[in-house]
Amino acid sequence: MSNYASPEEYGLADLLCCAASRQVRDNEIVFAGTGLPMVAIMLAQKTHAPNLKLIFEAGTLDGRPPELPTSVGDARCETGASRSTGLFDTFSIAQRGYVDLGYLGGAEIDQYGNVNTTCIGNYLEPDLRLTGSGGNPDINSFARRTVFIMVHEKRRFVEHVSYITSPGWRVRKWPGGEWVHRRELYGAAFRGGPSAVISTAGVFGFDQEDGHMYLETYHPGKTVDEIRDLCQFDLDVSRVKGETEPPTKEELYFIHDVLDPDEIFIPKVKKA
Amino acid sequence: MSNYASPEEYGLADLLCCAASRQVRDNEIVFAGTGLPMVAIMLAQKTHAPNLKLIFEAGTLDGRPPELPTSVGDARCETGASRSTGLFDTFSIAQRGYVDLGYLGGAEIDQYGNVNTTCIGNYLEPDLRLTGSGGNPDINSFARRTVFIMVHEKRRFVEHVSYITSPGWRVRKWPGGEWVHRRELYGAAFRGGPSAVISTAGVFGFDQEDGHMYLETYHPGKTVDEIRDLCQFDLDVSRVKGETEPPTKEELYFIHDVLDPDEIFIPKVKKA
Amino acid sequence: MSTDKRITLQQAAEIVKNGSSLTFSGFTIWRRPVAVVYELIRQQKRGLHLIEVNGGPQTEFLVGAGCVDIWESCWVGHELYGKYGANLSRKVGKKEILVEDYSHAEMLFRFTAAAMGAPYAVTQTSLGTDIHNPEYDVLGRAGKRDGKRIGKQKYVYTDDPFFDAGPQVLIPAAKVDVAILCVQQVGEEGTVRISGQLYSDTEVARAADITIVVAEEIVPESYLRRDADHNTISSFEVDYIVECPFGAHPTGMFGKYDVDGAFLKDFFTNTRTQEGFDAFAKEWIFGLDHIGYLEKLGWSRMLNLRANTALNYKPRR
Amino acid sequence: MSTDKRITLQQAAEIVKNGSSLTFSGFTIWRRPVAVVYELIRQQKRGLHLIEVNGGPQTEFLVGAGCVDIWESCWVGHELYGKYGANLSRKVGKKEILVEDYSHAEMLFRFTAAAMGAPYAVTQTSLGTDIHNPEYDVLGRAGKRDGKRIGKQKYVYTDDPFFDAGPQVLIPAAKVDVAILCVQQVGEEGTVRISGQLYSDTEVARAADITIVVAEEIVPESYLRRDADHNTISSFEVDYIVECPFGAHPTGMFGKYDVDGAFLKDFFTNTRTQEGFDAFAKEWIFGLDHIGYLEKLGWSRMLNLRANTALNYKPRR
Repeated sequence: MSNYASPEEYGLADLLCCAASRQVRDNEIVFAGTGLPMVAIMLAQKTHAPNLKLIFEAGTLDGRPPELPTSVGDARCETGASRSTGLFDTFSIAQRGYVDLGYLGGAEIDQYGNVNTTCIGNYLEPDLRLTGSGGNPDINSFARRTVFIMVHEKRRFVEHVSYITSPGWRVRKWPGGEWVHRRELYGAAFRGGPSAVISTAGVFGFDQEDGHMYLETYHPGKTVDEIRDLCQFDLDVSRVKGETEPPTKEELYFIHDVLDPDEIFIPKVKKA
Repeated sequence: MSNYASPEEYGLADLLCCAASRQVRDNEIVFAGTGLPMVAIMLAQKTHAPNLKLIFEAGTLDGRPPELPTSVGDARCETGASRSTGLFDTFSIAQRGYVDLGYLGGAEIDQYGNVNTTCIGNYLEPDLRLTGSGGNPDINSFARRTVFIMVHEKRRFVEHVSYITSPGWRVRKWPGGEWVHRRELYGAAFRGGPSAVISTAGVFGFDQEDGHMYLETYHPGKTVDEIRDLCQFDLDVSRVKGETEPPTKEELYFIHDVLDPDEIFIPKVKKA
Repeated sequence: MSTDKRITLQQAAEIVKNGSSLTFSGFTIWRRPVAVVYELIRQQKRGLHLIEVNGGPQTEFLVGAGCVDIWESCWVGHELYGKYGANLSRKVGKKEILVEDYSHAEMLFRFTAAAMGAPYAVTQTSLGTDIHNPEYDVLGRAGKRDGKRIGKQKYVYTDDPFFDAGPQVLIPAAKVDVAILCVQQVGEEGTVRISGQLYSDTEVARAADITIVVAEEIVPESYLRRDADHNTISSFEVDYIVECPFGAHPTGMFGKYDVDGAFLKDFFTNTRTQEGFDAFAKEWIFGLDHIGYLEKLGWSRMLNLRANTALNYKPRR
Repeated sequence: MSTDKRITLQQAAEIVKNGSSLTFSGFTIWRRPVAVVYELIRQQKRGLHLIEVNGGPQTEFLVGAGCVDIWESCWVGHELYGKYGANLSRKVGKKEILVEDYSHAEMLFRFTAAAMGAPYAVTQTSLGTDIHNPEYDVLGRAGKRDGKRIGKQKYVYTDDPFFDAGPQVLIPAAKVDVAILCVQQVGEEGTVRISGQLYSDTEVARAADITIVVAEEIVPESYLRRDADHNTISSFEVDYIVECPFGAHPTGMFGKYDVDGAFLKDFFTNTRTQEGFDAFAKEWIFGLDHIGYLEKLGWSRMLNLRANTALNYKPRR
C-alpha cells in the first residue's frame, strides 16, 4: 500500500472505492450490491484479497466476472462463477451464516447506523417514496459486518431516519417498539452489524457497546469540524485517526483500466 | 379392456399389477414407490393413461424410464424425465398439492386404512423393527388418493396396527391421542386418503364418511368368506361387486415383454 | 400425445382477470415478461394485486397504466437507468395504490413457503426495522387481511422452541393466482430450461395457481429431456406456453440480449409525470402488437443488444 | 490460488470424531460414501449420531460395526437386495441403539431448515400417525434433548395463524457436524457437479458444519465454471475433497456404475446375526484399504457394473 496517487490523479469516487475495498479481508465471503461496491470488491479481488468469495444476491456464488456487471442480476455475473442459481440459495446461504461482509447504501442514516432506503417523511403518507428495502436489511441482518457507502449531506446524517429500513446497533423491538441494543434483540442470531460508513466526507466506525457512530478518518481536503457540521446528531470525533488513506496508483489502474474502463460506476478524473 | 387372459396365463403378481394400474386415470400426477407399483404405473402409461405424470420420490419429475428402475433412486429414473432434481422438489410439489395418486405398501393395516411399516410389537421394545416409514405417511398425507398393495394374511389385516406409520381415515389427534376422522384432524389440509387396498386376496375400498374398509372385488379363485376370515376386524362385505377383473393379454405383454422382461418385480407364470 | 400448451400473447393476458394477484419471473431489469405486460395494459386490466420478490420496469408499466391496486414487494426501480419507481412513488404519495413492504429475503421466503405448500415461513431477517413495525401494516389498515389470499396478519413475532436461536418472525406464504415467466427455452409439454441466474423463478412458478411461460423459443420436449438435470421447471408445473422472441425487451435475457438501457432511461424520465407516462404508453404500447413493437424498435437497435453466444452477454468492447 | 482442498480417505475419516453427528449424500442404495464409511469402521469410531434423510447400506455398515449410538431417520434397508436393516433391527431389539423416527418428508424438511439457517420447519405431513405420538419421543425419554445439537422438543403442534390452513407441525432443524458426500465430479476449490438425481445432497451439504466431498474424479475448477448453471454445490460450501474412484461401491453412481446387488444381498444375508456381520467386516473392511478392496472385488465384477455413458446405467440386455 505504498505508491499513493497524488490528489489530482483521483476523484472522490476513487477514494470511496478504495476505502471500501480495504474493508475486505482475504478469504472472506462477501455479498455485493450493485454499483460502486461491486467495483470495490472486484478491486479487492485483484489486489489484497484474491481468495474472497463473491455472492451476487440474484443467484451467483463465488463469481469472478471478467466484465463489470451493471447490476447483480446482470448476465455478466455468471461468467466463471462456481454456481449460477437463484435467490433461494443466496438468501439461504446468508441466513445460514456464511457471509462475512456486505456492502450497502442508503438515503438516510442515524447515529446508530439505522439506514433508510424506503421513504422520506411519514411512511403512511410519504413526501417521497424511494426504491424500498431491497436486500439491504437482509444482508445487514445476516452478515458479520456491513459497510455503508453514502453521500454525506446534513439531511442524510440525521437524528432519526424517516423509516428504519436496515438495522443498526440500536433498534426497535416489536411489537412494542422499545429501543434496544441489537445484540439484545437478535439474541443467538446476533452476528454483528454495521462496521463502517464510508461517506463522501470520511470513514466512520461504530462503538459496538453503546452502538454510536464515530469518525475514524476524514477524507483529504475535509476537516473534522466540517464533518461534524454535516451531521444532525452529535458526532463522536474523539477517535479520529487522521486522513483517509488515498488510492494507490495500482488501485487506480485496476479501477480505470481493468474493472470500469467505461466509467459505468466510477468516473475518471479529467486531466487539466 | 376386452381380450382377458385366461387363468393359467397369469399369476397373482400380474393380477395385482393390473388392478393397481387401473387405479390411475389419464393426466394424473402419480407418486411411484419402488417395486410392483412402478410396473403398475408404467403399465398404465403404456395403456389407458399415456399422459400420466410420474414422480419418483428421489428426484425425477414426469419420468418415462425406458428400462425398469429397481428403486426410485435408480439411475434409470432420469432417462427422458422432464426434470431430474431432488427430494426438496418432490416433497415440496407433493405438499403443494400437485399429487393425485400415490402407491404404497405395508406390513399391517387396520379397518380404517392405518398402515404400519415401522415395527411389530411395542414400539419402544419391538419384537421386530422393520424398515421404517420412508415416504409412506408423506405421500399418504399429501396425495388425493392412495392405493396400498399388500400381502393378505390374517396377521396383517388387524384390529389395531402395532404402530400407525401412515394415516388412514380415522387417526389419532396428538398430543392427546383421541381417535378422530381424518377430515376433522387435517382441516383445510384434507385432500383425501387411502382409496383402495389391493391385497393378494381382493380389492378393497373405504367408506369416506365413517372411514371403514369394505371388500369391493375378490380375486379369481377367492371367496368372500375366505377373505372375511383373513381379517382380524369385521370386514364389510355388503358392497362386493364381484370378481376382480383379470389382466388382458395386452397388459401381460407390456408387463413381461416390455416393462419387466427380467422378472425383477413380476415373475412370469411358468407354463406347464 | 396432445399435450401442447401453446397459446398466444393475447390469450396469455386474458388469463389474468381484473382483481387477480400476479407475479413475474426475473430480477429488477432482467427476464421480465414485458410483452405480456404490454398486452395486459392494452387489455386495460384493473385492480391487479402484484406480489413480487422485487419490482422493475414491469411494475412501473402496470402501475403507470393504472392496472394495479396493491403492490407487495421490497424494491422497484430500473437499476442504473432510473434510480426509483417514479410511477409507484407518485401514486403512493397520492394514495392511489396500497404498498405493503417486506424485505427482499422475506419476499423470497414467502414465495418459497407457498411453493412448498406451507402456509408460512420462519425467518430471522430485518429484526428491529420499521418493516416489522405493526403500525405500518398497510393491508391490515385497509381491511384487506381476509385470511384467504391475504394472510390474516402481516407478521407473527415468536420464539424458537427448539434451540433458543433468537426471535423468529413468521411471514405468510405468497399466494398468487398467476405467475408469468419469461425464459430462454420451453418444451411443448411445459418443461423449462433457464440459463444463467434463476432468480426466484422456480419458486414463483410453483407458488402460483396458474403458470404461464413466455419463451424465446419453444423447443422439442425430447431435446430438453435428453438432459433432465439441466432443466429448471417441470412440465406439469406449467399450464400455458407462449413463443415470443424478445419478449423481455427492454429488460435483458441471459445468453440472448442485454438490457436496453437507453429505452429504460427514456421510460424512467417520462414516468416522472403521469402525462409523461401516458405519452410513452401511447407511443410504445397502445396501437401496437409485439411485431409492431419490434418493427418500431428496429433492427439496428435490437442487433446492438444481441448477446454474444460464447459470452452470454453483449461485450462492451 | 492455493485453495486446494484435497485430503485422503484416511484424513476424511479422521475429521469425524467419536460422538460426532454425521450425515451422507445419496438415497437408499445410491451414491453413498461407502469408502469413507469403511474407513470410519477401520478407525473404530464410537458414539456416532447419524441423522439421515434415509438410511441404507452405509447405515448398516456403521451400525453393525458398533459405531452408532443414535440414529434419526425414517427408513433403512437395501431396496430389493435386502428388505430391512437387519443390524439396526437387531440392535433396536436389544436396546443397543436409540432410534428416533421422523417421516421422510420431515427428515428432508429438517435438513432444508438447517440449510436455510432456520431453527425449524413448518409441515403438514404424517398428521395422526404414531410418528407424532409424544410417548414415542425416544431422545426425549433418554434425556438427550439439550436444545444444543438436539432440539428441546421432537415436535411442536400448532396452528396456522395466517390462512387457517390446518394443523401445523414444527420440526427442529437437522444440525449435523459433518456431511460426507459421494459424487461424480468436484473441482479443486470445491465446486460440485452432480449428475442425475440430486437426492438431498444440496441440503445436507449446506446443513452440516463441515462438508467433505468424495468424488469419482477431481476436475479443474475452470472446467466446471464454464457452465456455472450446471453445478450443484458451490465452492465455499465444501471444506475438503477426496478423489476416490468407485467410492460408492456397493451402492451405485449415476453415469458411472450400477448398484452391486449381489454384494448387497450377500451383506444383508450376513447381517442377520452379529457374528455374520463381524465375519463380513473381517473379510471386506478390516485389513484392506480402498485399492485392496477394489483388487479383491476384481476387474470382472467391476467392469460388469460399469454404466454405459450414453445411458448413464448398465443396460440389462
